[in-house]
Amino acid sequence: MTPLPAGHPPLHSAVAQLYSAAVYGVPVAHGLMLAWVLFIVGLIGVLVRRNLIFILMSVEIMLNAAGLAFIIAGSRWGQPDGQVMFIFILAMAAAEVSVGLALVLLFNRRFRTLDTDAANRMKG
Amino acid sequence: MILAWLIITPFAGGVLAWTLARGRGLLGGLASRWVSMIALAIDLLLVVRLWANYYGALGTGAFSLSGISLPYGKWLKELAVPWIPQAGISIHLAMDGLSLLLVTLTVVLGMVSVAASWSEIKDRVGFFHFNLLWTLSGILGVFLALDLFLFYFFWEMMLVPMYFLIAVWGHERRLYASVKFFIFTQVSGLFMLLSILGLFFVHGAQTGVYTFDYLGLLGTRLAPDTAFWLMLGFFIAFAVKLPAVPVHSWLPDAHTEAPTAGSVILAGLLLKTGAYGLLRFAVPLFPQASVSFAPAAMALGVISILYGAVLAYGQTDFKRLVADTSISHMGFVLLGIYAWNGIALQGTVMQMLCHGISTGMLFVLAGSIQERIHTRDMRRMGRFWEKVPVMGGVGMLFALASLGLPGLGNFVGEFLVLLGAFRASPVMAVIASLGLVVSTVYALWMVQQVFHGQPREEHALLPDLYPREKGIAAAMIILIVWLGLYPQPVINAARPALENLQKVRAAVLRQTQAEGNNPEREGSNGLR
Amino acid sequence: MLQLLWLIPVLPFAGFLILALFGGRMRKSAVAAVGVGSVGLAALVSLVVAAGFLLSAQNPSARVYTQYIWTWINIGAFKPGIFLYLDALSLVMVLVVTVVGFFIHLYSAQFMEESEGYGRFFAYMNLFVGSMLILVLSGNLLLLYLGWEGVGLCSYLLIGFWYKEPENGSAAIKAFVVTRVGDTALAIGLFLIFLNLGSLDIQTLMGTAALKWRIGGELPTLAAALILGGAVGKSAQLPLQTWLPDAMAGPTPVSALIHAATMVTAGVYLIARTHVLFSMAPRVELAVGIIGAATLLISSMSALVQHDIKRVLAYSTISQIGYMFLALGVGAWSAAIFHLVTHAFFKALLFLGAGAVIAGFGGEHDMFKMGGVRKQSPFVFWTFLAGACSLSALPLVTAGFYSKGMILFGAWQSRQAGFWLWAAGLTGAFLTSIYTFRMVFITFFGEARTAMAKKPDIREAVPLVVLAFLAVVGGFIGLPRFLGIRSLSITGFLSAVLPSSAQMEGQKETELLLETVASIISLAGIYVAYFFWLSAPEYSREIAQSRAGKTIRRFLFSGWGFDWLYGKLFVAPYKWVARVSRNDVIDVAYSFIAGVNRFFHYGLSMTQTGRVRFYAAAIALGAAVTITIAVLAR
Amino acid sequence: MANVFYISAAVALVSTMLVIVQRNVVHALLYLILSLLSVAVIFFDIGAPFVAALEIIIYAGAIMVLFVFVIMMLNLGAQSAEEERHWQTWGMWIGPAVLGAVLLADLVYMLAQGPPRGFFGNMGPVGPKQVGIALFGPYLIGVELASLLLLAGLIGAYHLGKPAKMAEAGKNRARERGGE
Repeated sequence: MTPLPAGHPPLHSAVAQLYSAAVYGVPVAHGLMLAWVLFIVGLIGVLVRRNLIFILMSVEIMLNAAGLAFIIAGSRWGQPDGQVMFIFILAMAAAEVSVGLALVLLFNRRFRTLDTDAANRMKG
Repeated sequence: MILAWLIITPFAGGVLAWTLARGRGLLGGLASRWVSMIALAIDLLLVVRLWANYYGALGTGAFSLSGISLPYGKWLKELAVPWIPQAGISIHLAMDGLSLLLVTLTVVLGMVSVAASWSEIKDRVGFFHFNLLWTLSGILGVFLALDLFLFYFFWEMMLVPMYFLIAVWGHERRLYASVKFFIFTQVSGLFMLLSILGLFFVHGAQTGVYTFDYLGLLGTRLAPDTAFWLMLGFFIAFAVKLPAVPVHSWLPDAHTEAPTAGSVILAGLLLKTGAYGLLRFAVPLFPQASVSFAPAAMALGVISILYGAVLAYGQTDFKRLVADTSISHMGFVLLGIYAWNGIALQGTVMQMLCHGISTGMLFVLAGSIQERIHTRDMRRMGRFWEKVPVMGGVGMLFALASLGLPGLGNFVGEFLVLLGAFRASPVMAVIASLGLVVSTVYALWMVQQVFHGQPREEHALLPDLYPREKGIAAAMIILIVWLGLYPQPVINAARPALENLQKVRAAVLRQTQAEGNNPEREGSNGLR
Repeated sequence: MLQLLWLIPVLPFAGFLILALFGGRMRKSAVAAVGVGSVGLAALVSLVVAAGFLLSAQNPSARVYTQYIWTWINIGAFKPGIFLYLDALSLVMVLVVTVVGFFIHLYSAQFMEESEGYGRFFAYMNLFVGSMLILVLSGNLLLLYLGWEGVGLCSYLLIGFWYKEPENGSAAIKAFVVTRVGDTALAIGLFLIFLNLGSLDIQTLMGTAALKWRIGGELPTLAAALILGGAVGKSAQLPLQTWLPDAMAGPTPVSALIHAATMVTAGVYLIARTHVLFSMAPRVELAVGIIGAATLLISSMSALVQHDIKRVLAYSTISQIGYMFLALGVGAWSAAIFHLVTHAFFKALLFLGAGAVIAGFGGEHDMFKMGGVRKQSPFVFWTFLAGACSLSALPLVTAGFYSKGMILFGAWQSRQAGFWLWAAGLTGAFLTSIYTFRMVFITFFGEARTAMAKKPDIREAVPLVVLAFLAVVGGFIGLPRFLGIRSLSITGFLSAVLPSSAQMEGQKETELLLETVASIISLAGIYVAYFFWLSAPEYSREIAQSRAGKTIRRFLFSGWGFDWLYGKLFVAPYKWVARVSRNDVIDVAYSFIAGVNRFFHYGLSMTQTGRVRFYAAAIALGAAVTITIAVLAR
Repeated sequence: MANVFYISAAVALVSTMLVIVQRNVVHALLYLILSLLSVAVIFFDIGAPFVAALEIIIYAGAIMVLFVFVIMMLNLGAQSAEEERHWQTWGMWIGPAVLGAVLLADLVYMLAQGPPRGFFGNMGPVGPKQVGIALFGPYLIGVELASLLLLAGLIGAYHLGKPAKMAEAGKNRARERGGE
C-alpha cells in the first residue's frame, strides 16, 4: 500500500473509498485509455496523411495526448508535477510548430507542393 | 637533433611544396617538384653526414662493430625529449646501423619517386608532393622512433598520405585499392595499438613505471600466454605490412593502382617498415613467444615465397605481376627473420634493401611504359626490345635481379636467407629454394611478354628512356650491382643490431633449457 | 706472368661492358674488333699464363696459384671470397674456353654479320666467356655458383637471341628454367656443405670432408647427390636433358660455344672439381655412371631419327656428355676431362661446319632438303668429316678415339657394374658412328637438292681449319699406354688434381683388346650408316614406313617423350594452379567478408527511402513491436 | 464530475478522428481546436485549471493561429482539397489501422491483466500557485532548457523563413567556396 500523499483526505474504510470513487473520481484507467486512444489517432494521422500540414496537426494531437496523460497522473496524486510536465510539452510543441511551419513554407517554396513523398531525395 | 631534422625536412618540404603550388599553375607545379627534390637532397646530405659519423665512430671505437656490452646500449645518434611525461611518452629517436641503412634507402627511393613522377603527375602537383613527402617523413619516423607511442604515431602518419596518393592519383580501380589498403593496414595497426597498450599496462603493473619507452619495456617479464597474444598483435600488424600470405591481398591491388611514385614507395619502403618492425619490436620485446612462434612464421614465409611466385606467373598486368613478386620476395624476409641466426638475419637486411631497389626500378619502368602506351596489360605489349633497347636492357637486368641472379644484390639476400634457414630448418629451406625456380618462370615470362616475342599491338609513339629515366636507371643499376658484388658495408652496418637479436635468442634458449630441468614449468612450455 | 690471371676473366667482361653500353652506336667492324679482340686477348693471356704455369715449377701438375681479389661477403663464419684458383684442371679448362671461344668468336664475326643485333650478340658472347672463366677459375663454390648462373643466363639470352620468334623465347625460358632446377639443387648442396663443413672454399671443404665424413656416410652422399643435381641440369643429363635440343633455336655459333664446347660440360667440370665428395659417396658415384650410360643410350637413339642437323648434333652432345659422366662415375676423372677437351674441339667444329652448311642453304635446318654439299663446298665437307670421324672415334687418327677409348677402358676396369657400363658405352659408340655418318651421308652425299648460296670466307675458314686440326691431333695428349709414348699425357698432367684411380693402371693387353673392339664397333657403325643411307636407302625408308617403325620413330624423335611427360607432370599443373589462383584464392575470403558487409549495407540503405511517412511508420512499427513484447513479457 | 469527463472525452475523440479524415485543411484545423477545447474542459474538470487555461490560450489560441497564418500564406483552398482526395485512398488506411489496432489490443490486454488502481479528479484543484512553485523550484533547470529550446525554435524559424532570394544567394556563395 503506497502511502497517501500530503493533503489527501483520510480514507476511513474500504466503503468510504468506494463512495468517494463514485462521487468524486474517474478510474485512472479510463483517463489513460483516453490519452492512449487520442495518441493512436494522431499516429494514424501521421501515417496516413501525405499533406505536411496534416502531419504537423497529427503530431500536435499526439503531443496533446501525451500531455493529457501527464495531467491525469498529476491529478491522481493531487500533485503539480503533471502540470509542470504539460507546460514543458507545451513549450516544446510551440517550438516544434514554429520550426515545422517554417519548414512547411520552405518545402512549399522548393517543391511547389506539400506532398512529403515528393521530397525523397535523401534516398540511400 | 640531426635525427629530428631528418624527419622535419620532408615534413616542412611537403607543406612548402603544397603552398607554392596553390593556384600557380605550371610554374607552381615545377616549384613544388624542385622543393621536394631539394628537401630530399638535404636529407641525403644529412644521411651522408650520418655515414661519415658512423665511419668516424668506427675509428674511435665508440660504436664498435664486434659487440656492445649492453643490449642496445649504444646508438649512433640518439635524441630523447619528453613529450607527455604524465603518460610516459617521450620523443625518443635513435639510430643504429640498421636504421641508417633503411633511412638511406628511404631517402634514395624518395628521390627516385619524385623524379619518376616528374612528368607523370600533372594534376594537383602540390598536394601530390605534400603527400609524398609526408609519407616519407612518416616512414623515416618509423625507422627512427624508439618510443612505442611515437612509433605508432608515425606508423599511422605514413598511411593517410599514402591513402591519398593511391586514391587521388591512382589508376582505374584506385578507390577500391586505396580503401582496401587503408582497411588492412588500419585494422592491423589497431591490433598493434592494443598490444602496445597491453604491454604498457602489464609493464606498469609489474614495475610501477608506466612508460612507452622501448628501452624501458625491453625485458618485461610476461606470462607465456600474455606474451603470445601481445606478440601476435605486433606480428599481425607487421605481417600485413610485409605482407605475409594470408594477409597479403591488399598489396597487389594497392601496388597496381598506385601511381608510379606510390608503387615505388609502397614496395620499396612501406613493406620494409613491416620487416623493420619485426626486427626491432616484435622479436626483441617478446623473445620467448617469438622463439616458440618461429616455426609458424617461417612456414608463412615459405608459403609467401611460393604463393607470390605462382600469383605473379598468372598475371597479365605488368604492375600486378611485379607486385606479386614482392610477396614472394618479402617471404624471404619473413623466413630470414624467424630463422633467426646471423646469416639469415644478414640476408634479411640485404633482401630488404635489394628488393627495394629492384622492385622499385621495375615499378619505375612499369610507370614509364604506362606513360607511353597508356596500358599495363602485357597482352598488348610485345617485342619492345626492337624499339626501346635501353628500356629492354634495364628491364631485363631488373627481371634478372628479381629472379636472384648472382652478381646482383638480391642473390646475396636470398642466398644468405636460405643458408641461414637451412640451419634452422632444412625442410623449410629446401621448399623455399623452389622459389628460385618459380621466380625464374615469372621473371622470364615477363620479359618474354613485354620485350620479346610478337608485337601484339602497334604503338606508334614509343620513345626510349628519357635522360631523366636513364639517370634513375643508372643509379639503381650501380646500386644493385654494388650490393651484389660488395655488400660488406651493409653487412657491417647491420651487424650490431643483428648480433643483439642473436643474443636475445641465445638467452631465451638458455632460459628454456634451465626451465626444462624444472618439471613444474615443463607443462606450460610444452604447449608452445 | 701468373699475376696476369685476373685479366683472363676481366677482359671479356670489359668487352661486354663496352658493347653493352656503346654497342648500339658502334660500327660493325668496331663491334667485331671489341668482341673478338677481347676474347682473343684473353686467349693470349691464358696462353701466357699457361706458359708461366708450366715453366715456373719443377712439377707443374702439382702447382697451384691463387689470386685473392676481395672478400665478397663476410659474416663471421661465412666468408666467401672472390678469388681465383689456378691448378692443372682449371688451366685445361681455361685454355679450352678461351681458345675454342676465340675461334668461335672469330667465326661469328662473319656468321652473324647479316643478322641484326650484332653488338648485342657479341656482348652476350663476351659475357658468357667471362662467366665461364669465373666458373672454372673460381676457388670457392659460391663464386663458382655465380659463374654457373652467369653462363646459364647467357645461354638463355643467346638461345633467345632472335627474340622476335616466340618459339625461340620459349626455348630459352625452358633452358633457363630446367637448368635452374638443377642449380637449385646445387644451391641446397652448398647450404648443406657449408653448414656441415664450415666453408665453401673448394680445397678447404674437400680437406675437411675427408677428415670429418666417413666414406659412404649419409652427409657425403646427400652433398654429392645435390651437386650431381646441379651438374645434371647444366650438362643436360637424364632427367633434365630436355632443354638442350630446344636450345638449338639460338644462332649456331652459340650452339657451338655454349651448348657443345663449354657450358654444358660445366657439370663434368664441377664433378671433377669436387671429386673428393664423390669418392666418399660411392652410391652417388655409381649413379653418375648410370645416369651417363642411360643418357648416352637414350639420346644417341634419338639422334638417329632427327631431321634437323642441329638437333642431331644436340642429341649427340647429350650423349657425349653422357660418356663423360660415365667416366666420372667409374672414377676415371682425367678420362672425363680428356673427353671434355676433345669433345670441345670436334663438337664445336661440327656445329660450325653445320652452321656453314645451314647458312649456305639460307637457314635451312632439315638435312633431307640439303645434300651434295661435298661437291658444292669441299672445304666444308672435309673439315666436317674430320669432326665426324672424331665423333665416331675413327681409330688412331682422331682425337675422339683416344678419349673415348680411355673412358671405355676405365669403365671396364671399374669395380662397380663395370661390365654393364662398358657395354652401354660400347653400344653408344656403335650408335654414335651410325647417326654421325647418317648425318654426313644425307647432308654431304647424294645429289644437291638445293644450291648452296653462301660459302665461308676467311673468318669462318680459319676456325674450321684450326678446329679440324685439333679434332684430329688433339688426342695425342692422351695416348693409350700400350702405344708406349708418354711424353704428353693429360692423365699425368692432371694427376695431382685428379688422382688416377688405381685400376687405370691395369694390363696393357686388356687395353689393347678393348681399343680393338671399340675400333671395330665404330667402323661397323659407319658401315651400317653407309648401307642404310647411302648404298641402300630403300631399306631404311621401308623400316621407317612400317607401323612399328613409325611408332618407334615418333617416340625416339620426341626424345623419348620426356617433354610430354614433364608437360603433363609439371608444366600443365603449374599453369593450372597459376590460372586458378590468378585472382588470388585467398582474396576470395576477404571478398566474402566485404560482400557480407555490403549485403547488409544494401539491405539497410534500401530502407533509406527518403519518405518521411515511411520513417514514421517504421518508428511506429518498432514502437508497437517493442510495446507488445514488453506487455506480453510482463 | 465524472459525467463531464466522459462527455468531454467523447467530444475530444470524435473531433480528433474528424481532424485526420478531413480533406479541407481549415476544417481540420477547426476540429482540432474543438478537440483541444474539450481536452481543456477535462483539465478544468479534474482540477488543473491553470493548464486548462494554457491549453486554450497557447494551444487553441497561439499555435492554431500560427497554422491558420501558414495556411493563408500557402493559399490552400479548394484545389488542395481536390489534391487530398487524390492522395487519400482506402487502402492507405489499412496499415495504420492495423498498427493502431495492435496498440489498442496491447492496451486492452494490459488493462485486462490488471488495471491501474486508483481514481483521479477527486483531489481538488491544484492551482497556478502550486504549479508555479514547482516550476521554479525543483524544475528550474527544465524551465531554463525550455527557454533555450524556444529561443532555438525562434532562430530556426527565422532562418528557415528567410525570403528565397537570400537563401539562394547564400547557397551560391557556399558553392563557390566549396567548389574551389
